[in-house]
Amino acid sequence: MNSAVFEIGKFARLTLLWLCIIFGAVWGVSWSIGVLLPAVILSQSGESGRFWAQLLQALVPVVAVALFVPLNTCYMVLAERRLLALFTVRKGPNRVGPDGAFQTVADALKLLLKEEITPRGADLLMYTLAPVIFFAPSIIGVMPLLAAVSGNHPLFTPVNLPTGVFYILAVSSIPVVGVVMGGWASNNKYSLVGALRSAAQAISYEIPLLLSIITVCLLAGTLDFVQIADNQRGSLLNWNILGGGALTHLGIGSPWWSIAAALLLAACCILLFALYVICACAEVNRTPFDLPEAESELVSGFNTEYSGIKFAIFFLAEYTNLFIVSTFAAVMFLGGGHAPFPGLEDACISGLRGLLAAWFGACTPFQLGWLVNSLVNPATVSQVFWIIVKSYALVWFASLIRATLPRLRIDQLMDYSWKRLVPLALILLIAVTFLKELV
Amino acid sequence: MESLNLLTALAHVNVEQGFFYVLAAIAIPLAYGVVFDRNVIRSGFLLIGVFATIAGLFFLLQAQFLGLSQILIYGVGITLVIVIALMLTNARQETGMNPALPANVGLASFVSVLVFTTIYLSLRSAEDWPLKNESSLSLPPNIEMIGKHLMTYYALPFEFASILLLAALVGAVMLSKAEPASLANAGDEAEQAVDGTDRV
Amino acid sequence: MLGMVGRAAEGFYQVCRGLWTVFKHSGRPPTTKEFPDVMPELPGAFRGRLALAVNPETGEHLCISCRQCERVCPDKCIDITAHKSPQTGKLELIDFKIDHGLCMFCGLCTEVCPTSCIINTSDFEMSEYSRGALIYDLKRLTLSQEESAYYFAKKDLPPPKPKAKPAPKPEAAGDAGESLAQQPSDVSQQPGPKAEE
Amino acid sequence: MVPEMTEELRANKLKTDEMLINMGPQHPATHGVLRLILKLDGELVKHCEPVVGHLHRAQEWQGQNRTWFQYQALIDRVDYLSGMFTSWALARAAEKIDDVKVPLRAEYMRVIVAEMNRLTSHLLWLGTFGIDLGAMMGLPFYPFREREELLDLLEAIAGQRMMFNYIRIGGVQNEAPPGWFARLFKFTGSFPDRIDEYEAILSNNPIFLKRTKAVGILPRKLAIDYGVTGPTLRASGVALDLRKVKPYSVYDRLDFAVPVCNRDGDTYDRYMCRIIEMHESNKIIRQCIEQIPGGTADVLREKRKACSACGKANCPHCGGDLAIMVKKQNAGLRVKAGEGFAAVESPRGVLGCYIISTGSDTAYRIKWRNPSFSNLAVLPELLLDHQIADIMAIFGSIDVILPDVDR
Repeated sequence: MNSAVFEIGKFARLTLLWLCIIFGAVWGVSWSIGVLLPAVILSQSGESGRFWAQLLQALVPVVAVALFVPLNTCYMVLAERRLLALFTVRKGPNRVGPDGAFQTVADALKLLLKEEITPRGADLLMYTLAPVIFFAPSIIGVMPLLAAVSGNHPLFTPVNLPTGVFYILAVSSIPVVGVVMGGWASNNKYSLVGALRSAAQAISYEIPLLLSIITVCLLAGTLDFVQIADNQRGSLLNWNILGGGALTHLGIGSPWWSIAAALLLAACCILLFALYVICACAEVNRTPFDLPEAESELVSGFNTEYSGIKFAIFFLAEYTNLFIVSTFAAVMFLGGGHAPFPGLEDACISGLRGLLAAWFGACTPFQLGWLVNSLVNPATVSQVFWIIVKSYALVWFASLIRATLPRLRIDQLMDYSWKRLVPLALILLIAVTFLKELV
Repeated sequence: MESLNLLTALAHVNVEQGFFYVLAAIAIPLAYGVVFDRNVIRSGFLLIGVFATIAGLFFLLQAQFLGLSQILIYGVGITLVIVIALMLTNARQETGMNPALPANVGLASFVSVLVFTTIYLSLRSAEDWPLKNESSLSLPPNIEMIGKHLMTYYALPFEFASILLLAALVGAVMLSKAEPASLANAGDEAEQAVDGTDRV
Repeated sequence: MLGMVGRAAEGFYQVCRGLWTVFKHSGRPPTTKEFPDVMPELPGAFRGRLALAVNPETGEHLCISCRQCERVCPDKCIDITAHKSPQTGKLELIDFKIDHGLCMFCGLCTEVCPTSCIINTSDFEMSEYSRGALIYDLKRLTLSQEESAYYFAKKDLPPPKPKAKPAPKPEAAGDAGESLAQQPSDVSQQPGPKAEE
Repeated sequence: MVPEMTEELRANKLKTDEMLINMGPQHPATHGVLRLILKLDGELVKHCEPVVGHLHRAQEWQGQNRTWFQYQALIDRVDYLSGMFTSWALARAAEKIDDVKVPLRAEYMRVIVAEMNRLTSHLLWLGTFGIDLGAMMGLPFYPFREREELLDLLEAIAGQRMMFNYIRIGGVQNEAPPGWFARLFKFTGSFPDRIDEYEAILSNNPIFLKRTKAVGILPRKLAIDYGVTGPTLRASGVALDLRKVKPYSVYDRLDFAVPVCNRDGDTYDRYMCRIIEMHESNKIIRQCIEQIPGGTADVLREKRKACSACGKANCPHCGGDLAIMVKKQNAGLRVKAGEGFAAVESPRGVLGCYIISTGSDTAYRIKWRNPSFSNLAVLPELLLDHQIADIMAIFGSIDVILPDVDR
């Protein structure tokens, strides 16, 4: 028993280490090119440097994403492997670095150094383009999430689109083109079948996914990430998964139909969340729906022929997509960066503020205090913390699903989507619209 | 897109124009590729590229919703279906044939020139394209605007479009459900002509 | 409709049950054996690398060159060189070669060995860079006294008779000498079940 | 459902191109080196041709060129997941020709190790079946954990984990080491709970049910026509289990049930059959440990210490039962002239061995009846009009070991 606890402790330690690396690096870099460097430029060259300062600031989201995506993938792959090891009573990778913390870095390096093989008869242009097309959306898809994750921090406000939700949905539909392209271009029948499956799957699961997201948007009344997250401020009861505040409006004297409607709305929203999780799993090809690369049937599906850096890119994009989908769910359903209990968030913020004051407040001159303040904003830190907890919890849940469930067959998959999920999504859409008015 | 705005404001140069030419420079070769590539599936993929660049043009015009819909529906959904349909047909037979008979070429070029001229003339006739100045469209939350217009001013075309789509769906179902006997026979002959090739 | 909802609920419950069962396992100690750090506890019967034991007490070689193992080996991976000593007229072992690249570790040679000389040790890490290095000669095969004592104890073998060597030797040597003619019928003096002519 | 869809497609003459796919010999899910030439219509299998022989090692021919003693060591490799059974079939055939009466204790030992081996085989099958169905990570490891314990036990008694070379003509190779029976008994106590855990993950999982129910239906008559045996046959409703039908060894003294489904078996029935069989094997092992003459090895050792003259065949103190082999074997082992056939119920079905002996130290002719070969033969019939994904489910469910097919 002790050794099991020990293993869980190791996993927690790894997670902590990697989160520090990821967010430390991203935050440090974005702060230095978004705040520090512009400040230096402005103080040096005055008005003429304004253009460069603003250009640098505008570049912050890009750099942040470019840093975040590979680092995050490194952690996610490692976490998945360690978690799967935990679930399957093994130990997982524990050789490279402390407790195997840098196993994925080593793996990535290995993949980069491997020979790239182009199969004979492959369409070289398409074959090369496919990983790019697969990967690009996951990079640009992360961007609007940055604003939501950081609590609309000034540095990331430029990427907070008023149509953020729609943007992500549109962008997340692109990778399937890469899959079909790669599958067709690699001149391998397994790849081709995988690609065709992927296309069919993506097209069918996009519909219930869209419908479920639209329902949430209706509930929230906006397509803006930051606003959706802000609407769920307060407590657990305000989260969209429980009807977006329908339960909090109830008082002692509410009429019975209002109470019933609120409870029903909450139930509908929980179903909606389940629907979203299922469709998201299908959208990012996670286990019960990992038909495009069904290993036991199609060798490795659409990426059978890929090797080296191209395969690495597929891999990177797949995990980034998983992260996007999880964060999306955290923002849409699980209250974004807000704590589940009312007091908790304030406690977090004031605690952090006290800590900062204790460390830097007393002994620093004004300039340094300003820097620190702009570096660590307690509200932002708390926001980032909660949203990260939620999205990684969802990622871990995906690992649990992967450890348990077998794979559906393609016709069952389509059946399930068109005959079960789409009607359910439509019913929920109508139900939520009506119930929302009733409450 | 807002960051793009920011850059525009900063640079004091017409970035939009630059981007327009870049996108056009990508789109036109891709479009030529769609027409001239001998590999049908490949030209299908190129079509996706064309749609994507056109979506980029929409973004330049501050029509976010249109651009995103373009990607979502045309770029991915419809074209992918086309590509898959092409994959299921016998591509080798297509590439084996020689469509470039002089008569075909003449007819095709005649039709294309005709179509191009028509479109060009119709575009020319409108002297001022009031895209940038129409404030209602250039406002950032233009989805709301589009929704309102669709439900009020353009309600009738919207309904027509939906009926058309419905009809298309029903037609597709009917087509795949039962083929007339004559068509089925024609299909038989076509199959006999095709060798049993295993390469798609 | 109601049935469908019921089935969906049932399916959901079963999926959750499976997920919970898997999740429970995260609290169980891992079964991984970290091999190079933690050596496995191998049973006495384990058939690893072949080796020649010596008498744990006196240190003299136990092999009597009877060639039983050489004959029984299905892979023919054992090669014994012996000659008749001119002084005593007994067989003397010159070299004993086992090609471990060919050996399939069936353990038959250890079963037929009359003096428990050839044994399967618990050693299984024997990778080499060349096939030639897998051919072990007499020197590499012979165990030290301590190792022999360890394996005799571990495998629960009858301890070799210390100075009874001259007594069985003429008999065994004679047996081996005849068997050099490769007549299987010679060996059948230790008959299998109902061996008959 | 799939078949109706194809009917409809055929009736409507919707044209699609057929695709020829070579599944294997190097494919992650063909369990070795089977090659399936598949003609696909979309994802539907229209024609399937298994190509076997990639692993042919002339095991029958080798029997004619190796002495009996040597051949016993080789024959484990035919069905590498259940080596005990191939050894046992060979031993029984040879014993039949030779009129050897195997000591009772040895018979019990044989049943114990064979049932353990059946468990390891079924456990491995369960894990790989999970992989075939796409449960890539979780399920495969749990059965392997239990299999590991069993293999450790088998290693302790036989010396190796897969190539046991333990069951010999005339008995078994050696006595169990001290504490072995206690360990085994402890394992059998906790094992049913473990099986329940696998069932909690799979048996009622809606996805699993969808993937297996009404997939790959093997009608009773077809199964009999093709000579399918083992759990695959019993899942189709034929109660053929040599342990029950023609009890050999000591199976007639043991109380166990043979799971038989009373309908045309689908993939799920075959799965269920094996799961129940694991329970039954567990029961058999427990009974054997309780019934074994002379008691467990530790008890036996004490007895032998007390009785100084137990070298005799009929010792009055410890009884003749305690012998584990008729006679110590050696290179000159011979079998009487004659011919004989003996079969055992291996995890995959009826495993038979036919021997012609001329009385020398090698066999004149050896012929094996391998269950996997016959079971594989029915695969094309089962796969027809199923999807690519079902190939793996069906192929996994009939549990074929390729070396057993090719010998």
